[in-house]
Amino acid sequence: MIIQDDLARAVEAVLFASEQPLSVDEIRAHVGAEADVSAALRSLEDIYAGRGIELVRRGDKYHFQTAADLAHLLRRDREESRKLSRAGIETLAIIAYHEPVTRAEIEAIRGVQISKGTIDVLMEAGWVRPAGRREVPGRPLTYATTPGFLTHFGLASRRDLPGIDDLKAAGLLDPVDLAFETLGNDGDGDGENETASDSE
Amino acid sequence: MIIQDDLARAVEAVLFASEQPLSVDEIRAHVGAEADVSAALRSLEDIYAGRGIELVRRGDKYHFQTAADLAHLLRRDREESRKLSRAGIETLAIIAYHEPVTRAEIEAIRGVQISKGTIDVLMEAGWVRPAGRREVPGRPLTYATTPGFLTHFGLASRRDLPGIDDLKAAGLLDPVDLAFETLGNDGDGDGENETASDSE
Amino acid sequence: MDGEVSDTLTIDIDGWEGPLDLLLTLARNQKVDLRAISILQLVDQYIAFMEEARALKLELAADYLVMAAWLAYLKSGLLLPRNPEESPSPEELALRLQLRLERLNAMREAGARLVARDRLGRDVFLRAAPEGLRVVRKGRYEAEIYDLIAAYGRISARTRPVMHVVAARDVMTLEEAIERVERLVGSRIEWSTIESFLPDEAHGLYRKSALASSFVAALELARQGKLELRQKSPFAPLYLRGAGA
Repeated sequence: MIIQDDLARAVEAVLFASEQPLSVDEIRAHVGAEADVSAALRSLEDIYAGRGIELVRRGDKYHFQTAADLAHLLRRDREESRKLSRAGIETLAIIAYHEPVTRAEIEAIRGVQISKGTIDVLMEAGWVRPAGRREVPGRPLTYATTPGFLTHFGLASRRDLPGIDDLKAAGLLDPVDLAFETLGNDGDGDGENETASDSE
Repeated sequence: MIIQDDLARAVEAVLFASEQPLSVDEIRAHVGAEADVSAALRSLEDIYAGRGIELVRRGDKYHFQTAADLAHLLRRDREESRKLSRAGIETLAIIAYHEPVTRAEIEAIRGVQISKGTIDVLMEAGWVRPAGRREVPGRPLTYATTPGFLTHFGLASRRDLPGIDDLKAAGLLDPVDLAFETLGNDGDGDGENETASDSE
Repeated sequence: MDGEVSDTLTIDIDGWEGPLDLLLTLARNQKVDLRAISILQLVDQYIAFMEEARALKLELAADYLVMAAWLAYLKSGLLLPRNPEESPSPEELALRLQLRLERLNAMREAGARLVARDRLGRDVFLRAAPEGLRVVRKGRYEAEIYDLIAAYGRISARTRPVMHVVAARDVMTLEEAIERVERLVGSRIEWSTIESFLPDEAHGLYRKSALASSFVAALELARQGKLELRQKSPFAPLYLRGAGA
């Protein structure tokens, strides 16, 4: 019986250290030509029954694997905060202001194509959902925001989003060159006063 | 008790599936924050004692490995990929038993300069790392062993280094100057008396 | 005979890790505890070894020869009557040598025991085909309301139809300025600043235009010999008067 146990130990180690599942013959090549490998495998099956590791047979080959019911332990979820890309935030803004809106409409408004992943990322974040199809040729899918979107951005409803007039008032619609000219005019005004006093 | 068994199964599966040795905290990240992982590890140690696979601790990490006495079954190619030179072995021993230790201190013990590559080879093997500078003139770099050193040489901790307690007790890990002072003072004392009696 | 010599002296000098290593090997040949070693005997062995090596015309590195010289000095110190003034004493040097040999020996033995351990990948093995542990990273996206509305503003500004208007500016043409400066300078006998030639009602951008045009007009009129220009230094006031004054 002790001999059997020694053989089981040997088979156990050989299977553990092997990169591939092994057949009885392959195991025998390691543990000795005379060995009753099948008996050792049966005894290992008993030993490991119900444990976190199981001896399994695939075709005529044997290997160890972790118990199937514990597979969920082998993956661990970790949350990482990530900043939304510029394309992502712009697409989200267009959906929020224009919903329901199709991908083609988003692209028309942005003036740039949306890469495949952009809307996926917004859906993964839980801020955007598909909102039915538009009844036009091609029946394109439309997108809209979710309640999670409102929660994340601290909005009671979409009506709380500042309108175009508010954006204009906040200077958020000013093209860059216009804003620059405003600054330049102030400079001229100062210059004028100085020159005037000189000539007096 | 069933809960404890379930936890042991879970820890077993996680360690078995892992590509690297895992610490208790790393295991806990997979099996649940509340789990008494240490108790589960102790019960696994008992279960696996004497089997072909063993649960071992190396530093603060645990892993499964094949039992040492089965090495002859598993050593497919006996060729050692990197055979350590004598200089390499001695240098590694000096770093392990004296760490942290400077290059000059290693050279003092060996009575010879260390050739350029010796420490590099040990670092490349992942057994030795730089361990900060000593705050003496020149601020020399010190070296120490890594967790990978413990894993490779099958040591639970540096206290398991072969014969380290005896060497320490015999003063053989003390520098010559220190040992000389301890011994030499007695010697001097005797010599002095002799000289004194001579001159009388 | 030849065979005998080469047997006793199978010395590969590259195999020695320095003179201390050679000394340790010789010392261990005494087959006694290093603490009980005879330093005199060791010195003799080392020097004999060096002589045999020299007889074989082996090239020895300098540090082996330095050690040989030092050992010869140590030996004479140990044998000759003691000079009490000498410090460190030969006994002290011998003891230090013995301590160094002990320490090197300890590390040599420790190293041998270390590499003889059951080593991972040689004697013991990890699981060769682990399933692996996966960490699934779940993104938690962050964006602020400001980012959102600023983005919308950016898009609107980018795509809104924009009308470009070139504002009509009130300017004094060069021809007008030449006519005006030429007319006014005729009645000025004294030096007058260029600003005094500008129309009183001129302000703002029109005034700037008038100043620039009048300056170019003054240069042109000076070239034609119709007026003179004076300025004390760069940026100082510019004075004009008629050429005939």
